[in-house]
Amino acid sequence: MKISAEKQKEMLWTMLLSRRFEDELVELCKVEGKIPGMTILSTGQEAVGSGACAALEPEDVIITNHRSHNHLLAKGAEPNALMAEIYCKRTGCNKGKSGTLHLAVPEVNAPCTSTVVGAGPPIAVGQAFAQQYKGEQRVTACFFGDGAAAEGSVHEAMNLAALWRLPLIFICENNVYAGAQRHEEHTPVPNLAVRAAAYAMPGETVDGNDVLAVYLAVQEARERALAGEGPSLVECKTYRCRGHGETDPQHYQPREEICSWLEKCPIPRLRDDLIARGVLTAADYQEMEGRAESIVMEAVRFAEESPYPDPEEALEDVLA
Amino acid sequence: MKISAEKQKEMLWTMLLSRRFEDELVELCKVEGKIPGMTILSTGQEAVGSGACAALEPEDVIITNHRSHNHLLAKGAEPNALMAEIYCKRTGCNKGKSGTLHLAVPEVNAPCTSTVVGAGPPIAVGQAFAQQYKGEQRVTACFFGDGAAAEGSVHEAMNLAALWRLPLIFICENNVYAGAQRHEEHTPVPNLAVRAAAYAMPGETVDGNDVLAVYLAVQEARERALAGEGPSLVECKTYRCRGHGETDPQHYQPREEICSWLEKCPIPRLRDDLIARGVLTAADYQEMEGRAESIVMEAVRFAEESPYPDPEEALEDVLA
Amino acid sequence: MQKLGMGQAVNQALREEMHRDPNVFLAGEGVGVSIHLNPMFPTHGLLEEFGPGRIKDTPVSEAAIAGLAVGAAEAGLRPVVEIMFNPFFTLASDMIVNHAAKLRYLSGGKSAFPLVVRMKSGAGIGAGCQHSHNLEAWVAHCPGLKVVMPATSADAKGLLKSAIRDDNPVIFIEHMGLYFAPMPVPVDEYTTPIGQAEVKRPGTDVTVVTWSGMLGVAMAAAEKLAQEDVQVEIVDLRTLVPLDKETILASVAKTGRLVILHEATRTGGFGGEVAAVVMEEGFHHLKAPLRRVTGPDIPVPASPPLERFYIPGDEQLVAAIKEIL
Amino acid sequence: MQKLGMGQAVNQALREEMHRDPNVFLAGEGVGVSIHLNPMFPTHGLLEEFGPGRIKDTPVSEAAIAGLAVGAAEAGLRPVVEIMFNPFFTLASDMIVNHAAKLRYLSGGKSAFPLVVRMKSGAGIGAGCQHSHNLEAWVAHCPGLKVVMPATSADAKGLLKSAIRDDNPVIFIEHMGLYFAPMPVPVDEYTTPIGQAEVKRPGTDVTVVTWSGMLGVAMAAAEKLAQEDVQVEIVDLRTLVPLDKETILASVAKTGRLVILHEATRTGGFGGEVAAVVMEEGFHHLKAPLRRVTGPDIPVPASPPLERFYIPGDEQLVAAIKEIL
Ligand SMILES: Cc1ncc(C[n+]2csc(CCOP(=O)(O)OP(=O)(O)O)c2C)c(N)n1
Ligand SMILES: Cc1ncc(C[n+]2csc(CCOP(=O)(O)OP(=O)(O)O)c2C)c(N)n1
Ligand SMILES: [Mg+2]
Ligand SMILES: [Mg+2]
Repeated sequence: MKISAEKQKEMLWTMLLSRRFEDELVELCKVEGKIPGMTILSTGQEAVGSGACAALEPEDVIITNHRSHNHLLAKGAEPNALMAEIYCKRTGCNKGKSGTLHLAVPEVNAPCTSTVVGAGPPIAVGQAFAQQYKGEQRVTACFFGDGAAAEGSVHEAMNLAALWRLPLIFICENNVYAGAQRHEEHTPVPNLAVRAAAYAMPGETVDGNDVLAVYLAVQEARERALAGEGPSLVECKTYRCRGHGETDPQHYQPREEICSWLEKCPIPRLRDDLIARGVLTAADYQEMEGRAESIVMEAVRFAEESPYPDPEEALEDVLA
Repeated sequence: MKISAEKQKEMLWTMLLSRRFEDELVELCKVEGKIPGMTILSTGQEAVGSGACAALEPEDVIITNHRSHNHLLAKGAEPNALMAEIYCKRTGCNKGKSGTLHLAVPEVNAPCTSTVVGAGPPIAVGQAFAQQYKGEQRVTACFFGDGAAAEGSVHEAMNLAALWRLPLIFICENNVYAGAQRHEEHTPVPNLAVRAAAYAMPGETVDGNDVLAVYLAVQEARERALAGEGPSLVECKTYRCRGHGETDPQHYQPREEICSWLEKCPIPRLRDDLIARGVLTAADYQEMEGRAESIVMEAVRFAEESPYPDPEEALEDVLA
Repeated sequence: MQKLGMGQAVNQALREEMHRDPNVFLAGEGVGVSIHLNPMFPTHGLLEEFGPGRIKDTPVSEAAIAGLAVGAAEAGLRPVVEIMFNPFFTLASDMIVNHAAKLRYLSGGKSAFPLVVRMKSGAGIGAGCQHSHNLEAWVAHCPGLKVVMPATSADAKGLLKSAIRDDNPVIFIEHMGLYFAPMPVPVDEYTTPIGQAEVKRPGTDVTVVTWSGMLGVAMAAAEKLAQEDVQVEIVDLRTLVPLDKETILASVAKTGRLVILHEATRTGGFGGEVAAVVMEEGFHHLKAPLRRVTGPDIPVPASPPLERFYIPGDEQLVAAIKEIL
Repeated sequence: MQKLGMGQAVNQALREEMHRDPNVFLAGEGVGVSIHLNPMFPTHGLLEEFGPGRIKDTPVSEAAIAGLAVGAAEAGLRPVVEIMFNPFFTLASDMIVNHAAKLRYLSGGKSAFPLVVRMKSGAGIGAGCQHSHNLEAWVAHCPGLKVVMPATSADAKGLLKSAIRDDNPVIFIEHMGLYFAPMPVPVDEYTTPIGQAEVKRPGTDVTVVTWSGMLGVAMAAAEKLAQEDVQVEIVDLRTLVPLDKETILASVAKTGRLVILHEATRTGGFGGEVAAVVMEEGFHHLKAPLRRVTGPDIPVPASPPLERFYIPGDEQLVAAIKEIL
């Protein structure tokens, strides 16, 4: 295993933080009017964002989508500002303009999030192009869903990135569902990684609940990108354990399917592995849980106590 | 060879007619103001439309693009009405509303032509869906260029057609150029037929200057479609012997390249083959040439003598 | 009279037209199996009733969905396709604007494209500007399209039935806020003609021209002003294209004053068209300047106080009316 | 003064700005190697001068081209991308409207998107409605975008330079008919501010508000009317967003009469916005009804007599002016 103990603990930590953060949102969403808009969570999929972001450096860029909380926390976004934005408060990272759906955290090089399905990849092309144009040693990683793979924009982006050998990593988070439609209702192709061949780029399908596998695949793709060998496609097979959003009753998701995937949860999986390998103790883990708890509670407190923006602030920030 | 003599002669004939028709357009375009708009020709590529349409039945539908004359003539479009439309006369098949670029000939099941690159495939999906929905025994064939393959709409159409197993044949006419850009400036993939695997459909690259090869590939795809096995992708490798349009000086196309492809011209190739195989005599061919000549001359006469539409006719045909 | 939300009214129209005409089919993202298990939503229960052959769930591919409609319509079917939220119309816009709207003309009148594109519009859901962005002005600026934007459940049902029977492409825009507001809908079969505005409240002092979700705001303002003895006449356009100029001009001829109310952003909104028509053909009736009450020129923000600020309210309308009385 | 067609003026602006700022790059279909070997075209010779690292020929992928601009702009570059013809803007419209225009707002002002989208517009080339379709009204209806539509070569050069230096997304629409009309352009370095209309001809009797290719039509009509002692004032908007209301209103205050002239189709065209602004803020100056002279509500037809019928001409403008004198 070429992954340092530190890195492995970092991944466990960001998964745990993300889960605790979103579990809190599950509860908050039950309170009428507390969390505006559509709250969309990553529960059970945390290995994707946490594995990928661990393989990236701070200067690397990520472009994410509507299911962004885990990606952003794993990239280092400040939980208070994130939670306050999800609450739509003035102290949120986007002053309440975005809310939960389009969180932008340029401070950690997560500059734009689009909730238009499939819109991330073309924007990521632009980011990666800028990196290439300026001769920088950094890369862009773009998260998108299995549903997004059916959008024309994703095709255009992959073709252009491959053509220009841009330092770009396409990370397809295949969680079986897109809205209420299953993967096989979106495409006849079981593994989306085969699409890579359509652009002469490497494509790999990894176990998206195995954070170390995700890490290794993204790390390799990053090295190729930095070496000027162009983009890669990494498909991470995982599962959407909650509904599309928090108002989705999941009537179309078989109960057994959900249960079987809950058992494959990436957090205990890595935890048990690390404990078994002696990298982590049960006490370490408890400490982590406690830390996540207090960070999330502090974020909630911060968000709760923060003011809403004044109505007229709506007029600000349209133009530079 | 499982292709009847009749079929082979039909293909030679439609290629010849198309060439003669377009050679006349080359000359007409030199007369200022005679042919409005952008005149875009298929010279040297006739094996694609002629081979494909010969494999289709009259009830089958084609959707074509800006480079449509050969496709339409091969599908049986009436030359007088076509020429008159290219002249933008009232007697044209679209009353002068279209001109050369969006010729629509529903009479021969060529109901819409789009000059928006990549727009044909989604429309073809709709046509093929209607055929499936009504339980008809007919198929849709959609012509598009190598450049068009980079459009997102083509990806969406292929994915949907494959998912729903629509009776659709995607015919990619790869003539090396898209505008002034060569194939390798559009995509890193040498053979676009590999894209078929991205949708779990069969894909084949054929010699697009071999009309019999095109015929056979399309015939096979048609049979699959009729059998309910879904769409296919047939890539026909050919070459754009003239400029993108008639005002293009071809400064970026190497002379030797053009010359070498002119030598591979599909018309003499099939002619010589048919004569060698005793299917055709030199006299038969001369007769064909004469017939093409008189049909084209008649079409020009018809177009020349036809009136332009009255200005106010512009207001008609917007709504049903 | 039954009482239905607009989603239910749309649902009835779809149901009735699908029973009437086997060529009608539905396609879109989640029109069959939906994340909403809610009878207030437009396509609820249709999959069970008509089966997957006619209720087509699609991949997330707006261009292909629209292309499906264009091609199938030309081939004789009557597609009703859904673009989930108005901002995603951008992704379908080439197919609709350059194809659905133009291919008949380009064919010299030989082909027809009887299709309906349904989409949801409106702010107020806290989802922000990539879900809430009213773009009716775009489609209203495209010859070859009809544009329908009902404000009541009854109109939605009657107009959608007309849209499905129309031989032209019709853009049918539903305001999400109206899905949950039960309103009376006739029980017997009826259609509502496309291209006719309706005076939803008669008055003598000022004309308010509005459509879609803003009708309620106009009604509330009129109610308030009635208490001050100002009689507001409310013209609900219902159809933006073709525009019923007669009804607008007749009202302005009576009142001499005009306020246009729409939720879309101001600059370049369809209110401009109404203003121009009145200024061209009703100028001599006008006793006062025009007012437009619209969304401000900003993207729709997510935060509740900001979003409320965005959405035009009855107080703004009352103030605007008073300015020109 | 040099005499340049608008394409040449655009070319000079691109060249100068690329020399000035290494972050400026160009991308689009054929912006490097083009099928036109013609110095009258905007990107002629730039590949030779700046090389393929900064002049990027792209695949035929309008969404990716626009996405490239959005992402690169956020990352600190200054992309100038080309969408070949205005109708193909549909294919880029999600990236521009839902992203370039909104992502700054969504970031709470943290990010900026300094990009320029150039596109060709205008009828008169016989190519029909999928190449000729003026959609400036679409982009003018999207908060977060600036919209520039020059009518002269000098304005094109100065405004494009300003657009490239602007920290916001700017839609820059060139009229193809002006590429081949040499017009004077100052030789010394200059920029023209975005957001300022210009009175291109002073007059006292009637105001004509126009932009882009229609300025020539307005000038010709004014010339004719001058012979009948009617003095037409011509306001060339140059920028649709932000709209220079002051210049429009000052002119209408002087003349009391307004005709709006644009090439785009009438219903929902940007003329409506101008009408509404004048009716809101200049009503009391108006002595007569408004007239709009525009393309009719049809797709642009290919046949020359039909296409000429489509394009508004000076005789139509003269007639419209006389109606309200
Ligand atoms: C262009 C567009 N179409 C439709 C939607 C509505 N929508 C939001 S998420 C979603 C499903 C996306 O599925 P996937 O890409 O697999 O991501 P996941 O939600 O599974 O993470 C859809 C259809 C949208 N936001 N954007
Ligand atoms: C959406 C769109 N973008 C750009 C163009 C301009 N254009 C016309 S043809 C063409 C090249 C098409 O190349 P290809 O698909 O290979 O067809 P070919 O011309 O070689 O037959 C381009 C870019 C267009 N018509 N539509
Ligand atoms: Mg998914
Ligand atoms: Mg080609």
